[in-house]
Amino acid sequence: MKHILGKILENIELTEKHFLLTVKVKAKIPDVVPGQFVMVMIDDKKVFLRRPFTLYKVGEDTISIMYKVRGFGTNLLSRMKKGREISLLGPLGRGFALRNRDLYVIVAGGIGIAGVNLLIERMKGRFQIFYGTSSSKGLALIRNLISHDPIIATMDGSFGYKGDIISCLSQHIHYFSGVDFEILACGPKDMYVSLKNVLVTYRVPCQVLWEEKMGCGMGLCFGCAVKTENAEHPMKRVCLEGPVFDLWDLSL
Amino acid sequence: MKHILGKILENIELTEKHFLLTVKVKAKIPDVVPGQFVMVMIDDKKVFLRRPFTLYKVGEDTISIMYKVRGFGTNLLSRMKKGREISLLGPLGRGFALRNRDLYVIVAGGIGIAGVNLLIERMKGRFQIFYGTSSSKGLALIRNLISHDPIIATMDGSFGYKGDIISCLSQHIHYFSGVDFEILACGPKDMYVSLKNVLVTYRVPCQVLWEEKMGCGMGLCFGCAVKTENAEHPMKRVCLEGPVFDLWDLSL
Amino acid sequence: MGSIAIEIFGKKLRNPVMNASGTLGYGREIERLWSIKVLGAFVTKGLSILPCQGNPQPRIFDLGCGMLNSIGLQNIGIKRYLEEYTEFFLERKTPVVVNIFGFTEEEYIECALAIGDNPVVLAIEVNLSCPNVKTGGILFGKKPETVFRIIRGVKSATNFPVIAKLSQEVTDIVELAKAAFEAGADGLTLINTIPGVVLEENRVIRGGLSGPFLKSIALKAVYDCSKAVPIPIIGVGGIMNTEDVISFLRAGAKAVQIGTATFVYPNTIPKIVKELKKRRSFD
Amino acid sequence: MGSIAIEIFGKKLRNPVMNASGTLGYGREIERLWSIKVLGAFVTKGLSILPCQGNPQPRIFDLGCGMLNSIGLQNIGIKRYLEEYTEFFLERKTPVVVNIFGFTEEEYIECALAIGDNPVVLAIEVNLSCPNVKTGGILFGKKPETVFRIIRGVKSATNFPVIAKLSQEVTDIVELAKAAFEAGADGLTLINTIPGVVLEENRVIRGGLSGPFLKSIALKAVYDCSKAVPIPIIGVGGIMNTEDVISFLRAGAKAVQIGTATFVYPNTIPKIVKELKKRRSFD
Ligand SMILES: Cc1cc2nc3c(=O)[nH]c(=O)nc-3n(C[C@H](O)[C@H](O)[C@H](O)COP(=O)(O)OP(=O)(O)OC[C@H]3O[C@@H](n4cnc5c(N)ncnc54)[C@H](O)[C@@H]3O)c2cc1C
Ligand SMILES: Cc1cc2nc3c(=O)[nH]c(=O)nc-3n(C[C@H](O)[C@H](O)[C@H](O)COP(=O)(O)OP(=O)(O)OC[C@H]3O[C@@H](n4cnc5c(N)ncnc54)[C@H](O)[C@@H]3O)c2cc1C
Ligand SMILES: Cc1cc2nc3c(=O)[nH]c(=O)nc-3n(C[C@H](O)[C@H](O)[C@H](O)COP(=O)(O)O)c2cc1C
Ligand SMILES: Cc1cc2nc3c(=O)[nH]c(=O)nc-3n(C[C@H](O)[C@H](O)[C@H](O)COP(=O)(O)O)c2cc1C
Ligand code: FES
Ligand code: FES
Repeated sequence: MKHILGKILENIELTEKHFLLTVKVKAKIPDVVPGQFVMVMIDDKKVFLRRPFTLYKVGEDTISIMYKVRGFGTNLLSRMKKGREISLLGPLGRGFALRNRDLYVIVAGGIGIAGVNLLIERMKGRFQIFYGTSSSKGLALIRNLISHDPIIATMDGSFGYKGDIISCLSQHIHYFSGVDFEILACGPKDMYVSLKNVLVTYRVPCQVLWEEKMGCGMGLCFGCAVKTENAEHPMKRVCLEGPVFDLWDLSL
Repeated sequence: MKHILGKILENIELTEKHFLLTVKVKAKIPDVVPGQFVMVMIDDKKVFLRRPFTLYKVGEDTISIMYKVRGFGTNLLSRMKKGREISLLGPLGRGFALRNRDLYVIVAGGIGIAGVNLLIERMKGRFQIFYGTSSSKGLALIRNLISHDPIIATMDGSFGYKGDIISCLSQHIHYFSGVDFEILACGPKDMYVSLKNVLVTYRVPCQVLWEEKMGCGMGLCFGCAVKTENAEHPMKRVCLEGPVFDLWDLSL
Repeated sequence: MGSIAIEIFGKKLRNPVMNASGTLGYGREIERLWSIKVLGAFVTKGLSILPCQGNPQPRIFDLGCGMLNSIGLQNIGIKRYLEEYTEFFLERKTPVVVNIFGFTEEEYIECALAIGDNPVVLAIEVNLSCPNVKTGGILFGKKPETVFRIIRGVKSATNFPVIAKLSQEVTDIVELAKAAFEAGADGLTLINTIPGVVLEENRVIRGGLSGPFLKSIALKAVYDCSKAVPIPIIGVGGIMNTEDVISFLRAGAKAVQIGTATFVYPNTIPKIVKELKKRRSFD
Repeated sequence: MGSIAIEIFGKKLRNPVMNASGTLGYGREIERLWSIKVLGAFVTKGLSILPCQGNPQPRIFDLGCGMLNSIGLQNIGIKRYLEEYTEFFLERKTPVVVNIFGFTEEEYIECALAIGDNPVVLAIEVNLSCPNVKTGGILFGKKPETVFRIIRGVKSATNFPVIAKLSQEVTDIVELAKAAFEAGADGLTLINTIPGVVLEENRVIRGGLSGPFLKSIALKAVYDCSKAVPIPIIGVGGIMNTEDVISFLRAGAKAVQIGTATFVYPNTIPKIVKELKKRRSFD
């Protein structure tokens, strides 16, 4: 973890609500595990706390995050222009742990793709991407991933499977039976609830990137704590022991 | 009074502590009386209230203020770069009233010159400038006024009269006896106290530009109120009934 | 655009937006930018039976996310004010909430009597955050007993609805709200500035805090008191925009007042009124 | 660079800067950025006799000029904490202020007993802003009597100096400071977060406010209490930089604690300590 100062190189509008921000940094970028995040300072009167974003891409001297405009902070972030100075803190948290499975099934819902992009970039073995989005507009977020033949679901049926990504996955999951596979997922909470329901009978190994509002991102405030199934550690901090958790560890 | 939006055209460093800020504005600039001021928004986390500055110069589509770095707000202002958007509110207050005297004696102490520059620019009849500053460095603030042959005093004697500007004035004042003259002054409070002492025997007519910390600049908060000698109106708001007052009206 | 009129104290107001006492001058000043007709009601500066010169300079401190003021309740006195301004408000058909204070219990009552049956008055707002000279300067609003006595006294001296404006620096604001209600208050205004201190060149200056940082504290007071007493509550404290107004209304306020925001963004009130009108037609 | 060591509770501290309880994790976490040896003393998270899971999510709200938290005092319990961390602080020769709380008066005393004569402890900081389950959740810190009883109880259960950390949401904080002093408190920590409310999607969430907007209120508490009681005061609330620390010391604080600032600017504490050292040599 360190303080990383940089300047905005670009802040590209992908859809009305989604942006890809690239920051050029001066100092050496520490090693990053996919799934780790940075706390971004959004310098404005109306924003006090930093905001967490997964590292989407890490170059020689650049760091990118992909984000969705949700509230105040992301709205202001989306208006920041090239050249503006920006302070990041990271990399933070525990990323995805790869245990040499025969197959990884990567499941992303909407902006959740930002949480697994670096993971996909660095994948060595066999993997299959499932990506769910509300409409074909959401394809703008996975342009770089088309060559990996993702299975795509849209809620309005405007592209691929019609429905949510977990029902789409549940239609495919029997193909993987017998294979030593693990699921790596990133998306909203209700996606994880459905996912758990689908996987529960076989207790398929599954890691999820869990989001919670954060005060500090460094384990200091306990603002991000979630309940677990672990009697010894009934509460875990998303920013320190996560954001990537074993799905079976969390009390959803 | 209106809301004036503009962009910084230049923010020139005159001395280490003094700056000249010029803003280019889009809408029509209302008529200005010398001595009137604007409330400037300094857009930063650490500044909440606007800050008052006298209108130093008003062009076709530009407004200038000259300011001294005193605290947080002016410090941040001094770092604002060309192109930055800025919001002004004005013109505000009552400026200098000219009553066709034979001679006007204009007295400015330090950054007080900012308060009388527009007045000097618009002077029609006879006038004499007295300018006091701590050292010859302060001459950087009156480069544009040299042709008016100002009488200059420096505290350290590095230029002109050695001492404060009021003792300098008191040495000259007898030259004006018999002339229908009025003093127009802008400077710190202790300068006004000395001035009053010098003028008291003859009750020479004198207008001063009085500064007080302001909450609103529009007469709403009573934050800027000063005591007067007027029984009917024992308190007056600097931003509304001032900032230019008859020296004999104020209780110093 | 739909109607955003409200009914309060048996009268209809154009909208639920007022200025906060002491933050819009005597009334005339802002008209260089917008007409006070924009307001649901105009709230006067705190008025006392005798004129009051207020505190020495400096009176204003910028705290970055709000401000501290030590105006000290400067005003020209309630009688002179009503003489000079009644006509002004009549012409503008703008109902007036008269904010009063006193340094003794009797002075509160004298203020109420001085108002008489003035035709522009909507209600009397009783500022209880004033030091009681008889008890060495303890604010009237600190104790349920004094709140009760003052509200009861003002009620008996006027036919106008009486609003108690409570101080927030208390152990339990709900207790004070109940005392005001039991004394016959027709409404509450929550909250006043919060006491704070600034150090300037080793001088310690006391004053009241206002601005955005009050919002969450004021929302709590409004929410808790609105559950406890059945009279309308006027929410004040840190409102900067329409979202904030909606939060106060949701927390249980019937109307709102906007103070410090106007100092920095002088068009806050007309902007909010306009935005409320737009919204109303969608819900 | 001069010395900025202070003496407090009969011990010498490297400097007057501590973290605020609950804002620097359990102690280990920040060491990825700086060593806790930088601190004059480390203040633990609030610890209770039984482990505590705290409140449900969401727990954190950004209010633009500060934040609201509803952590709900989550902690692993005082016994487990001291087992797991005593060694850590011993190694770093960093004195520890143990912040304790309880839901009954007895639980406070049990915490004090659980500390025993632990070698790293400098003092016990008693967080009085905790709801008393026996009185339907009224905070202990609201009444002089309960403050007195709890401090007296903790004092009788320990030989360590006892610091009362007072709640600010009271009618007269000086009265509470006096109650704590009379009960034998060796110091005061002023102030805790201030209760507030946020509305999120129509849910009303209660929590405590922290950050820059507390500063002026905390300075008032420190100033007023330092005039009223002869024990050292530790000032907390909204400190963001060295200027702020100086203000607290001038207002009468002997030491300071820094909380929320670290969340946003994680190097605030080492930066302030460094700057204090530089200044000291000039005065
Ligand atoms: C470890 C981690 C990694 C993340 N990575 C990404 C990413 O790569 N791209 C991306 O777009 N977003 C990511 N997020 C979510 C992102 O942090 C929030 O969207 C952002 O903080 C919202 O800020 P805001 O000021 O716009 O919203 P606010 O005004 O603070 O809130 C708006 C709404 O968003 C919800 N929200 C706010 N913060 C979070 C949060 N941290 N988690 C879940 N919901 C939240 C609020 O409950 C509220 O309903 C991540 C969050 C975490 C914890
Ligand atoms: C009508 C009017 C016109 C002015 N015109 C000019 C001008 O043309 N050029 C210029 O440089 N300054 C002018 N000033 C003063 C200027 O407004 C202050 O210097 C500025 O507000 C300081 O802001 P700050 O945040 O830097 O200082 P702060 O951090 O707010 O204060 C720093 C120090 O300056 C003092 N101070 C702050 N504001 C004022 C004030 N309004 N009047 C007097 N002392 C103050 C404070 O007491 C403090 O000691 C004018 C003031 C008024 C009232
Ligand atoms: C400069 C100033 C003067 C005030 N004067 C009064 C007053 O005379 N009477 C009163 O009841 N409240 C007074 N108040 C308090 C406001 O009416 C309001 O309760 C408080 O400022 C919180 O609202 P805000 O954050 O929107 O400003 C004053 C506030 C300020 C800032
Ligand atoms: C996330 C968080 C957790 C806190 N936990 C505790 C606690 O356990 N015990 C306690 O006495 N105070 C607690 N506090 C209050 C702080 O110690 C401090 O009094 C307050 O935050 C004001 O200081 P600040 O503005 O510097 O943060 C907590 C504050 C925050 C923000
Ligand atoms: S965000 Fe502060 S502990 Fe996780
Ligand atoms: S600054 Fe507000 S009345 Fe003058």
